[in-house]
Amino acid sequence: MARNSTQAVAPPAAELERWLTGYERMLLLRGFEEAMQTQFMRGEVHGTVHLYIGQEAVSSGVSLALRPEDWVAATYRGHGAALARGVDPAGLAAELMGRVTGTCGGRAGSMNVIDLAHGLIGCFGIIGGSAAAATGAGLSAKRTGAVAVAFFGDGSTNHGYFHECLNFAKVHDLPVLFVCENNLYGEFTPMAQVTAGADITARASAYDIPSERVDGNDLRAVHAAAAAAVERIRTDGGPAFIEAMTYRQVGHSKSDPGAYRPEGELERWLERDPLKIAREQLAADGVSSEQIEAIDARVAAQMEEAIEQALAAPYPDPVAQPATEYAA
Amino acid sequence: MARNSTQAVAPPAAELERWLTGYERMLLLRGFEEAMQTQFMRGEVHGTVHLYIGQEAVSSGVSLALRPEDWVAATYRGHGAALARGVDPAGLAAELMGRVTGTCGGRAGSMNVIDLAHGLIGCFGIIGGSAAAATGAGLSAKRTGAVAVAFFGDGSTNHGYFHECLNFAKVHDLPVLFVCENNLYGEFTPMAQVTAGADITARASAYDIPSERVDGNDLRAVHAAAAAAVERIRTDGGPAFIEAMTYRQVGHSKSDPGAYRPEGELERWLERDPLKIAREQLAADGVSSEQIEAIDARVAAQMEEAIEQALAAPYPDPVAQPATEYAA
Amino acid sequence: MSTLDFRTAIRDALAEELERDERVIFYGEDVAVAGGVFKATPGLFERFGADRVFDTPISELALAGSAFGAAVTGLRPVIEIMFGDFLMLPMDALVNQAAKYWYISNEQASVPLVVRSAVGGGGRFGAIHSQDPTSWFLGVPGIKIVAPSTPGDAKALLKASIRDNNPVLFLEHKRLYSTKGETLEQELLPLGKANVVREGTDVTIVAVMKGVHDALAAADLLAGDGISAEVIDLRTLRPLDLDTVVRSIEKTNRLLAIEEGPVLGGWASNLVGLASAEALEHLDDAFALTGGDTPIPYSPTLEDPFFASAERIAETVRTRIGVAAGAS
Amino acid sequence: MSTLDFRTAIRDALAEELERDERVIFYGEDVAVAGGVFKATPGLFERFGADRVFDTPISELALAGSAFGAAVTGLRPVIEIMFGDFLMLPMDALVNQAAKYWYISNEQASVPLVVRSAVGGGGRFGAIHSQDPTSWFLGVPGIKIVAPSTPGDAKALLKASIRDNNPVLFLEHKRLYSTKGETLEQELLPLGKANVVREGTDVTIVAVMKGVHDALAAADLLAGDGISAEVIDLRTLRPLDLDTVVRSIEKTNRLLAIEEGPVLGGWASNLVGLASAEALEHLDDAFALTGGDTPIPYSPTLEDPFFASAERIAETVRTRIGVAAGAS
Ligand SMILES: Cc1ncc(C[n+]2csc(CCOP(=O)(O)OP(=O)(O)O)c2C)c(N)n1
Ligand SMILES: Cc1ncc(C[n+]2csc(CCOP(=O)(O)OP(=O)(O)O)c2C)c(N)n1
Ligand SMILES: [Mg+2]
Ligand SMILES: [Mg+2]
Repeated sequence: MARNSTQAVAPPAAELERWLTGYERMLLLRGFEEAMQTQFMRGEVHGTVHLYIGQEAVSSGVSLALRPEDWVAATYRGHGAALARGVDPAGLAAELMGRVTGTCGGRAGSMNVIDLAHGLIGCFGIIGGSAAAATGAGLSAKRTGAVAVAFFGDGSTNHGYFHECLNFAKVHDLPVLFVCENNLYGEFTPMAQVTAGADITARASAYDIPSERVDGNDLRAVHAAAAAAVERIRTDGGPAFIEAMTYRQVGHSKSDPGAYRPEGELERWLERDPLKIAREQLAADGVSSEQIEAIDARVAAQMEEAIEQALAAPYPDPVAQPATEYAA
Repeated sequence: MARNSTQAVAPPAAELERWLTGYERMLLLRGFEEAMQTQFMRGEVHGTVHLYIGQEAVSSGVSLALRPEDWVAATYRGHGAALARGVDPAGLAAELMGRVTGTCGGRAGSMNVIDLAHGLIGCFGIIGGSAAAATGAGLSAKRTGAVAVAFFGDGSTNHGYFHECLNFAKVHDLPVLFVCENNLYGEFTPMAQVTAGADITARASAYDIPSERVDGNDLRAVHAAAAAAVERIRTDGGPAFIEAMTYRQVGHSKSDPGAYRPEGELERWLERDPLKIAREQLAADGVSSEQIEAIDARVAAQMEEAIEQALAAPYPDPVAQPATEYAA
Repeated sequence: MSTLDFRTAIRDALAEELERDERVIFYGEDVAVAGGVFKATPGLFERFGADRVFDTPISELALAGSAFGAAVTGLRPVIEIMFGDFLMLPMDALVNQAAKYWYISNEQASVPLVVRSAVGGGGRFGAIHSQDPTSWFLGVPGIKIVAPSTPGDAKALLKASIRDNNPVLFLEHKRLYSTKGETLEQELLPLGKANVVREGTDVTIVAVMKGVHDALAAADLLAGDGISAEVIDLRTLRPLDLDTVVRSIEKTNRLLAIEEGPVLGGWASNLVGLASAEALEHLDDAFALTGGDTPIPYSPTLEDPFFASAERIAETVRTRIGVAAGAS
Repeated sequence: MSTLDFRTAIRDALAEELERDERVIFYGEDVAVAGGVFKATPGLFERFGADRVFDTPISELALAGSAFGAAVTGLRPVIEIMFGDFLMLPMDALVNQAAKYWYISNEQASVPLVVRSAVGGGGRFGAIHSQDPTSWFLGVPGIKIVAPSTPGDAKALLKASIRDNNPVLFLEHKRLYSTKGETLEQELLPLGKANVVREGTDVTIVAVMKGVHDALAAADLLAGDGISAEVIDLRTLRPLDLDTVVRSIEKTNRLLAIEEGPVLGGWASNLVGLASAEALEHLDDAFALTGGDTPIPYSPTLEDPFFASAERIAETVRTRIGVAAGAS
């Protein structure tokens, strides 16, 4: 798909700035996941880990449309949403490594990262948890003029949490943007096999929630949809829904047979890698390959430093830092 | 609405037989609920009770389309579905009175009646429970060629049970007929206020489940829709959905402020009382008022006897009939 | 000191906290316009408006999930889950999300959230509207469970629960709604502190909610026999005020814990276990007198003996606990 | 006798029961085509076909609700709820519907239904993928909870669970999946019977699942000190085989119950309570050694001390239980 081969007119500076920022962020997300994959193999990241590789354009594009006071809730596949929101990569890496400098002091781990200072209500290990958290944040946001965003997968749309929260957000007119990252699979099961109707936006429409399906591998398309949805939410109130079509280029988690992919599917999606698309778009905007390489180098250096920092941090000491069951 | 004033040609004998049976059944349902209202006032029926008055055409019409081997799951407002299915009125009355001759020996009470011998999987006190039970019965029914029916209210369509079960039934191609009795309220709250989109059939359609909205106070309309749906289920497999528009002429339960009804609404619906409509239809078919009165008298006598029987029955004795926690 | 009924205590506590702190909101099914099915919350909607007191869809999971999301983003939600029996539906949001947040976020944010719920048997509501949900939640770190026995306690404990920074399950026994009692001097009662409601020397009877009244009635009966029973109202079931119980046992050497829940898995057996572990050397006997080992029956002749009455408590002290007149 | 690993035990038990009784069906999320995320069920789909072994949407409530409906209409469903942490989502269907049916239906139908679930900590899966769900279900009349410790037991207990006519929660500890053990002589083991896995005279240590191995290791350590520990594997947590524990206590006079769950609300404190009530006169000490009072931490340095190790068990026997060498 040679979608970006046409020569567009160079965009205004502010817009180009945004795409450069978006590209850099996507690179950071990709670099982080690749580093975590390595650290998992080395035994520095424990348990299991769900990588976001291939889906970077979704949370990056959405986050570009948000303000600092907005809230985001994500899933166990949430490193991308966290970093896109500005969570410190060194802290996030340290969290995955179980270090005391981790975003949650090593208590949470990959599936449950929380960073309220960056508007990240949390990554939710339970399917549907992000929809609920964002719906509730919508109650708060309604007072402050903020917007709450929920990221979740296609598989989550078959869950009771999804249904109840969309209905709840709509009838209570809550400023919530629901973003379904449709990567075609829930774990190892194809979306269409377990999702009646196989049309996720139709579900949102049945609740009379404005909804749009968008190319989730195209940063600019995602941003456009998110910006429009957020604008509508801020102006008219009530929720909106985006279904971002994307693809997980790696296994579901660290123990994935992978046998479920039809032949050639992965290859086709690699052709449409979101970083590749973004690079082509920047080139079409007249950004030189030197400029792009400079960004690539900067992010690589940043990532290296973050990992180094994380690896140097100590493990938490339960005696020195005793936990309390209750908040005072 | 003078919907039945036109003089129709008399229907074939078998069909007329069905409408007479349907009318008699509706009368029985009405008479039963009125008797329970009286017995509740007298302190013979305990706790609380949710009456079906005004909705009789729905379960009567659906049941006429079923076979003995089919399954039915209903709600805490389930006396109608039970009686329409053939559950013995004396046993049901005794159950509500907590007598040992009750359908469940007095253990269950009004909200939880079960009578498997009549295909009644149960009345479910939890919103959505009927949808789940019927979905599961669909797994069994798929093997035997039977159909499983779930009755539930408009309010239930906002519940996680509803969403998960409809999706589950569709993707697993289960022979389940979902019947939503939309009586415009969930307890004291208007349907449209808590149901995003306010279009319940649109929800079913989003799961690609064939769905139809029908006049739930018209026995014949309900039967026609149910017969068509059941036929389609038996032929093509997979679930179907009916939304029957109806009205609860009495309070939600025995403690209902009733203040939520807009002026004149109840009166308009009383005009469209399902028994009245059925009587007009029979008259239009040429059934004489003597014939109708004979049915009325027969049902009244049957009901009187049932109540007498129930009132005469002893209460269960926990010492003489000890319970077992587990099935052997 | 003025008197107060239980319903008013609940309503006043809510009204005062809604008045005092605008972050407090209150929502649930039929709690606003209709004032609640138990008529505990009339007038709040009119006084505080639809933004702060509102009716929701029948969506327990969204109710609790949104309350969690609202609590961690700055509000202090109070929700009603109509019957305690329904608490398994929102339990994931309460246990996997709300109760864990303080700890796994590394204490970034507390979760000030109250769930009110009507619980308990004796009302002829059958197996699915009569349960005490305590056993499902007792083992959940991070949650508090409050279970008041009098209107005065209920008001001061509900106010304290709303000001508490942790998820609190606030249980209201249905059979107490119509009871009257005195207003307390204190505006607040501390969570996690038991109350010795009657001093005695021969046996310690521990209870909550309606059980406290049964225990006091039993103590009266026992006093007639010359047996002196100390009665402790735990007020809070988690965290547990084991100290007060142990101090009492040191005096009486005998412990009877009574509850409506089950013998295996209930809080009473737990208390016996913890007290034995703590103070075995002081114990001559310890026993849990609990509800039966089946679901709760509907029929009066089955339901009444299912729960421990004052007579059975007294009888258990006399026979099982083996306290004879003038024992100490 | 041949050896068997735990995964194979699970798969073989399922295969044999699927083969033996065509009413048995098995379904869950990713259990069929992919063979389960813990790789416990490969090959069943291929062998028994999509009508009997199938993958479902991510809908735990519909899974359990449908299993209930299927069980009361003639099938014998086995479902997998992937992680025990997710068991609150389907809990209503299990507790309010399945567990109550036998009793409230007046014993019209049993509910032969098994829920398999992977539980327990130590895998670095964090707070929401490491819990033992026992405390949530322990107090539910009508439910059985089975918790095997070895492959041989697992196979015979799972087969017995599938043949049992009640809802059974079958817990598989994640840390046991890769363990090996001997096949049993018996095809089936009775539910509700404990197993004395090591005889001893000084102290009784009671455990389930992985805890049994820790207790045995502790017993080895204690033997080195001349302390003789009896180790009981409960095998089933509900119904509880209190007799076997009491008989042991009569000999050892000391009880230590160990579990991963909480001290307040866990089965271990319950057991101490029930044993104290039953056999106080035989007890010199009784104690529950449990998991910590916070959510389960992710970081290795926090998670490891959260659970009782063999060393801590031995240390607790030496110090807290106060068993000195040659005590008896
Ligand atoms: C309630 C619940 N059920 C099951 C799981 C196990 N699980 C984790 S990820 C996953 C698949 C989710 O698919 P999808 O929503 O499409 O998100 P994706 O992983 O593809 O990003 C499942 C079933 C869970 N975490 N929570
Ligand atoms: C899970 C659950 N939540 C709440 C209730 C309390 N409740 C009983 S009936 C009812 C209203 C149901 O409305 P609808 O589904 O429209 O049925 P209707 O009563 O109108 O027939 C509610 C909220 C319940 N029984 N179960
Ligand atoms: Mg997916
Ligand atoms: Mg209704």
